[in-house]
Amino acid sequence: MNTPSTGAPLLRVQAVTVRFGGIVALDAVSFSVEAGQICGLIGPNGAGKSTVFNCLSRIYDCGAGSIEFDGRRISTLPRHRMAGEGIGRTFQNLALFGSMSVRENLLVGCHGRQPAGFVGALLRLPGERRTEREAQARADELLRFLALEDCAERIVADLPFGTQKRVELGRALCGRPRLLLLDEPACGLNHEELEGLAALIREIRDRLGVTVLLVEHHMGLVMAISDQVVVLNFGRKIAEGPPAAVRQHPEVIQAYLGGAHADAA
Amino acid sequence: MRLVERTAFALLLLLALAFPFLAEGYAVFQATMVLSYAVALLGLNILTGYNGQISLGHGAFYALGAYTAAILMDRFGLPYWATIPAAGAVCLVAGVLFGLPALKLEGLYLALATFALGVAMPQLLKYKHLEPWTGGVQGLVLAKPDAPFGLPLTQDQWLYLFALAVVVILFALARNLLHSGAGRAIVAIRDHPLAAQAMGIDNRRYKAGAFGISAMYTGIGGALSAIAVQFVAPDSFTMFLSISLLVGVVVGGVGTLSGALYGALFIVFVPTAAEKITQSAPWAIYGVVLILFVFVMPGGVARLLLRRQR
Amino acid sequence: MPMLLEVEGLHAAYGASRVLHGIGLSMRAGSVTALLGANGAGKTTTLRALCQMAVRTTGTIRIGGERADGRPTERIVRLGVAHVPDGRGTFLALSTEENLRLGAYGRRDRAGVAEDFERVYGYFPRLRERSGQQAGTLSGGEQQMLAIGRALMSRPRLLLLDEPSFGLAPLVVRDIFEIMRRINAEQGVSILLVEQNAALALDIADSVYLMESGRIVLNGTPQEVRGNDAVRRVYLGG
Amino acid sequence: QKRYDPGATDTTIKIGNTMPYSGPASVYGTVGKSAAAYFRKVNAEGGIGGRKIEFISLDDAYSPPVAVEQTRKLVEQQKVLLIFGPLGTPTNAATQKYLNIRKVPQLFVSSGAERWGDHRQFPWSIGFNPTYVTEGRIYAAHILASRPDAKVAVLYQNDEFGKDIVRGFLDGLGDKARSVVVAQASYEVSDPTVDSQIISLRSSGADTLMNFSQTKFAAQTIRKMAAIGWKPAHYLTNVSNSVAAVLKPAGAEHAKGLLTATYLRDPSDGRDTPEGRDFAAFMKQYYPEGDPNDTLNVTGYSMAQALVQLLTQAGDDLTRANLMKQAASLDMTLPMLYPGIRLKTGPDNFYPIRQMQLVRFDGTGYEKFGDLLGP
Amino acid sequence: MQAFLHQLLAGLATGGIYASVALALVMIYQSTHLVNFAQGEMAMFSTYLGWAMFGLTVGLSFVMGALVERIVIRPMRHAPVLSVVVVFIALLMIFHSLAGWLFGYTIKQFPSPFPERAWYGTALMSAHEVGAIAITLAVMALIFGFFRFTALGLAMRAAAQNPVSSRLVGIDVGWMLMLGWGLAGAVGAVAGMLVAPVVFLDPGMMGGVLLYAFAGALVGGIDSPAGAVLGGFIVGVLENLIGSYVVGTELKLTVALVLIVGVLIVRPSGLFGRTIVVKV
Ligand SMILES: Nc1ncnc2c1ncn2[C@@H]1O[C@H](COP(=O)(O)OP(=O)(O)OP(=O)(O)O)[C@@H](O)[C@H]1O
Ligand SMILES: Nc1ncnc2c1ncn2[C@@H]1O[C@H](COP(=O)(O)OP(=O)(O)OP(=O)(O)O)[C@@H](O)[C@H]1O
Ligand SMILES: [Mg+2]
Ligand SMILES: [Mg+2]
Repeated sequence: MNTPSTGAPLLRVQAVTVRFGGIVALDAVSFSVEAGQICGLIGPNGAGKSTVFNCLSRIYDCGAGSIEFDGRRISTLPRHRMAGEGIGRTFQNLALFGSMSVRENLLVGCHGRQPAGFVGALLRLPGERRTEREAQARADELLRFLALEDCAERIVADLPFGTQKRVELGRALCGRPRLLLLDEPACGLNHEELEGLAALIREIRDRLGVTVLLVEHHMGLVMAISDQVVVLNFGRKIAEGPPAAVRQHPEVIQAYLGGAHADAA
Repeated sequence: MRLVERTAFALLLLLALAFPFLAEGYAVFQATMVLSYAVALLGLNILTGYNGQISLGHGAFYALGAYTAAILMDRFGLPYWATIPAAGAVCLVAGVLFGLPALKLEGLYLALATFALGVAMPQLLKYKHLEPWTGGVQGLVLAKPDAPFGLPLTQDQWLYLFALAVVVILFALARNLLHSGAGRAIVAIRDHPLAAQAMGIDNRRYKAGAFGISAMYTGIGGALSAIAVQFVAPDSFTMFLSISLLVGVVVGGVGTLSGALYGALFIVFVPTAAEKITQSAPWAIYGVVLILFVFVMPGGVARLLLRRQR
Repeated sequence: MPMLLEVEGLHAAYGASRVLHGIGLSMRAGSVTALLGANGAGKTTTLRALCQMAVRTTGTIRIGGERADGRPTERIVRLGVAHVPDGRGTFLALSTEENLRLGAYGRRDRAGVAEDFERVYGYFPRLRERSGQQAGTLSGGEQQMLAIGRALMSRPRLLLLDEPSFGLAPLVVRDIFEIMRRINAEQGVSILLVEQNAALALDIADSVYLMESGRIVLNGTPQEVRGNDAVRRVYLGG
Repeated sequence: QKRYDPGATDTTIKIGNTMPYSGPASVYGTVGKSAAAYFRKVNAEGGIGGRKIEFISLDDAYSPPVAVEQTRKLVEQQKVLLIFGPLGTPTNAATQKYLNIRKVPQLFVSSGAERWGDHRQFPWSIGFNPTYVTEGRIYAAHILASRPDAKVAVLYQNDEFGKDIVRGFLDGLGDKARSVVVAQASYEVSDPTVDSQIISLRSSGADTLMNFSQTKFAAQTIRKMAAIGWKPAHYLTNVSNSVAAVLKPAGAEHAKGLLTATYLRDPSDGRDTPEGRDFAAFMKQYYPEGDPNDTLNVTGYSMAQALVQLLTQAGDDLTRANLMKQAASLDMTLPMLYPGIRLKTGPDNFYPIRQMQLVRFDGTGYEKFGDLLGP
Repeated sequence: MQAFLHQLLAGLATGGIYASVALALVMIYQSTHLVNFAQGEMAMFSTYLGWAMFGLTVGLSFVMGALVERIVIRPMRHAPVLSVVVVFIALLMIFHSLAGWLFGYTIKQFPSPFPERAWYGTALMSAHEVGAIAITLAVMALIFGFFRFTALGLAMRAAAQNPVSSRLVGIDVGWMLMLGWGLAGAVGAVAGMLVAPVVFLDPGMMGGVLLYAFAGALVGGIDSPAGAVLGGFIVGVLENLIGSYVVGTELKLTVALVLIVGVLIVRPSGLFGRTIVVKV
């Protein structure tokens, strides 16, 4: 189940259109992501990047188009099935469980793969205990991986923004996703922390075998780690390709990067 | 549990066991009522405190549990102990059935829907086509169970001990639930429903489930109270009951297990204490005491005690 | 030049956890000051403390010579302070336009307000397109523009910016820094800037403070700070 | 020779009571307060046989579980000799079995349900006022006698009170019930108004309204009927026939001509009788904050007088058994009982007051017509 | 047909009552984002004040509302919502109990502010009922205009939604909340004086009304004055027609409530309410 079927891309987005009243947030957007890639998704503010994510996690309906994941059409599944299918995500504006500790947040992340039943929980049946042990082990592993051990028992709401972002990442990884959607993970990080993040994302791909779809405005990061970049503008795809090609694309420069984008890096 | 907690818990249990032999019948009866409310509050807390679904009408499930027990005893001659699981089962089903459509409602809207349930329940109990079972406005009078096996206990003592056993079991189950994956899912839904779904939590299922379990607990509380009071009538289950339950949850401590007990003590004893202060406007006193309580302990008694411990 | 902002011995705490330990800051009127520091150093808390928002503080704060500490937030704001808070502080259920109107709360000069509306819409044409939309549904970057626009609507003397480039596309970041430069130069608005993109911040700042764990550890001109190796490594790269 | 059960001593008699001082039936709380005032008067005048009455009246909020709790407190903690004049059907139904098992007298329950007269099953309970069923029968008898072809609409409160009185009424009509009653409508105490019910009843074409509703709703009915110009023959239940508390607020001119059955004098009406003057003086001295025109205060006053008579009869044998024996052998009249009505019990009759007098409201007070009615 | 029409109009008349109380709920919701369950009892208390000293009532009720905010609600500003709800419940008890103690539980007649035989009264609707509806509509228009077109109204809405940001733009949030409570108290007093002549004045006067008003406000949309008024009318009419023609009086409340909840399940923010989308 964990081995991607050969040939076909892991994720294929086809002619997805999303409208809010008069606003066309996505206009027949199509692209695909190969397994094992890090794919950057960039574009000006309001271009529709987060909307793509919301379609992928079924928070929005993707109109006429379709989304295939690992060869299966997922654009009609209920929202809560996406984690089980192997799509994990973080949120642009943080969506943690504020009253819980870091560890508990990660444990909830394990839910996608091992949903818990009421009867088992009430009576503490052996199956339930085993699941719990496994979840705890997974959480411990990720706490170590993300260097969150020190604040494992702290309530997330009190933590600094950067740490909260890492907790979100850990929570998404707990569900053992095959595709990880990261919405602006570099926001609010300084230069040094950025480099750490780049290394971390690479490690997630290489060590955990997770394909990454990355929305980010920090060009330095995107260009450095992406295998492929998709560019949106006003809900339409305007360019796609390897980073080096995309950064030379005149329309991308005009709409997004500006003449000398060096100063943004 | 840490050692301190364990010993404290053991001591408390011992005290609770000794209580009926130290106090007079009336106090034992009151204590039984406290236990029955505690179960009900625990149920409401699972829903409102842990799952974040406000219910202003949980008295309806308390009533349903009480009536289930009463009807089974009175009309079908079931022994009292068998009515407890039956009441739980009936309320579980009713809770899930109510919880499913209520899934679409949040906050105030859910408050209204549950409020409506609380208002409608006494009227349903009076409904003429149900009278053969419910006894209509007259209600049903029940017999109090004797202690079994010829134990030398009064009815009050025995019923108290029985209720205590039920309470201990139900608290243990609730603890299991809340410390499991399902429990975390329930809390996650409260904190951030959308993120919970993104983590693979089926909100519908857990919310309906939480509603069911909550109703089950509250129904069992109702059944215990019916057996203790030996009487059920529509007038026993007015809106005021639902409101008291909510008050109990908040005073005890939203989202805490032990809060149920403190809340139950509050709703049983403070009104009578207020009456002692003045008979002219006892509820004004009650209201003032209530406000002082939430001023001093906005997180409830249980949270205050927890903090002291740390 | 008179001092616009003077801070001495500023301590701040959230409940029991102390975050700032005696900070001193000063800003001349019409200057741009950058505040740098690592994650969790206390930059946000410093800005919050300056307007007594959500933290307990001790120490003195003078704004334009008047004591500001101990005043409630809204009265500090009336001294001419505008704050673009971290997390943007959008009024999610109100429309974009209503958000901007609130920025001008308390202003009586209708003509001036209308002018400022045009100015903000000129800076951020996207906001004009979205003027009737519920602000909570704006994209992250659009909300950031809205937060900056809202702050400008009050015609402040002192602008506190908490990571203004947060979530904005490179072109817009450039525009924003250009806007800051302009309002500073043309209207003499003083700016206290917290920004992770240190290279940009140093470009427009006259003076820089560096924070570490709730303390100011360095204060100097951009040139001096650029010359500091540690700063270069952490904030500028290379 | 003196014999005592708990609660009685040489110097005191402890009497317990529960009342809905709060909750949906708060309006009746004044019954308990007027009774308490009467005991103050008795004590001030030396008590009964030298014993002072200690009257402990607790709030049951009209909630059965609370009533059980309070009653048990009275019996087990306060150790009262008896429970006197507790008000409300559901609350007392809840305590009845307990008190009977404990063999504690539940005297003069202030409720019109029939269960208080069921002396075979509940030998320790006894009621006071005419039952609602009796009252319903009285109206039925009057209709059958005066206008057997009447078309009757019934408005009732959907609780034990309303249902009992309707039951008595339909019983009384017997076979004729089907042809006579053309419409019924009920309301809940929580309903804001009964306007809709009145309109429905009117549109049934009825020429007679049996108004079995409680005070507030009775007043609403009277006013609404006037507003829409509906003028059927109007029978109003005894529960709501207070001139001061119902008819005046509703507009006395609208109430003119309505019929009701009564067993107490209306205080605002009987001011010029010696009994009425006594009552007014009593209210002024012992219960000044109460409304001297409220019939409910007459109820409390009269019940207390009946109890005093009963205790006097019991003499020094203040055992619970003797009290019940005395309760089953009362025969007296009370000052504020409607002239001619007697309070009478026997070993086979636990309904102390069984008669009522039909009266008609003339715009200021009641005038009687016809004979005393009742079994 | 005549009877049906009459029921319909009677429904509108009672609906007007619900609508007037619903407006008080909208007022408090818009300015605090909470629904004050004690609103009805506070209105009842105000009405007693009106009964005791006519004329000043609305002003006094404003002060009473503002004082309650200042003394009881403000210290709770950091407390969880449920605790605040419990404080509302406590307030409800206090006002109810105090009214019973001070004024007694027997019903009192409350004079209608409208002349009994006014030209606009008809055989089907009394002058008071017509007048009450007119006043309710006028209050609705005022509230709508206040929140929609005035800077103060906008500031009040802002303060309710996001107090922290409101302070940052210079809004005195404490003042706004106090004002909101005061205005809600005043609107409640008007409602009370419209309700009392119909249901008679007693401490329990608002018990039933509040439930229907709450339902009406939510059906119409708790953030919309027009919606709340419409909701009040809908509830009044629905309740009457169901009671008279569908299930009879015994179950009318139950069925009406089921229908209302049904509407809300289909339209979760009410008929006129705005759906507030929360984006991630
Ligand atoms: N629920 C909604 N209702 C109305 N408009 C919406 C809604 N959600 C998004 N939009 C609009 O759709 C457009 C795309 O938004 P989206 O959040 O996808 O942008 P984005 O590419 O993620 O931008 P950013 O980089 O600023 O986060 C925006 O202009 C936004 O205003
Ligand atoms: N609401 C809060 N409650 C408790 N602690 C807090 C709160 N907000 C911040 N803190 C703590 O205060 C410290 C300073 O946080 P602050 O947000 O000021 O840092 P910062 O310099 O702005 O960092 P960042 O770059 O992440 O924005 C952190 O350790 C954080 O954990
Ligand atoms: Mg986005
Ligand atoms: Mg910060």
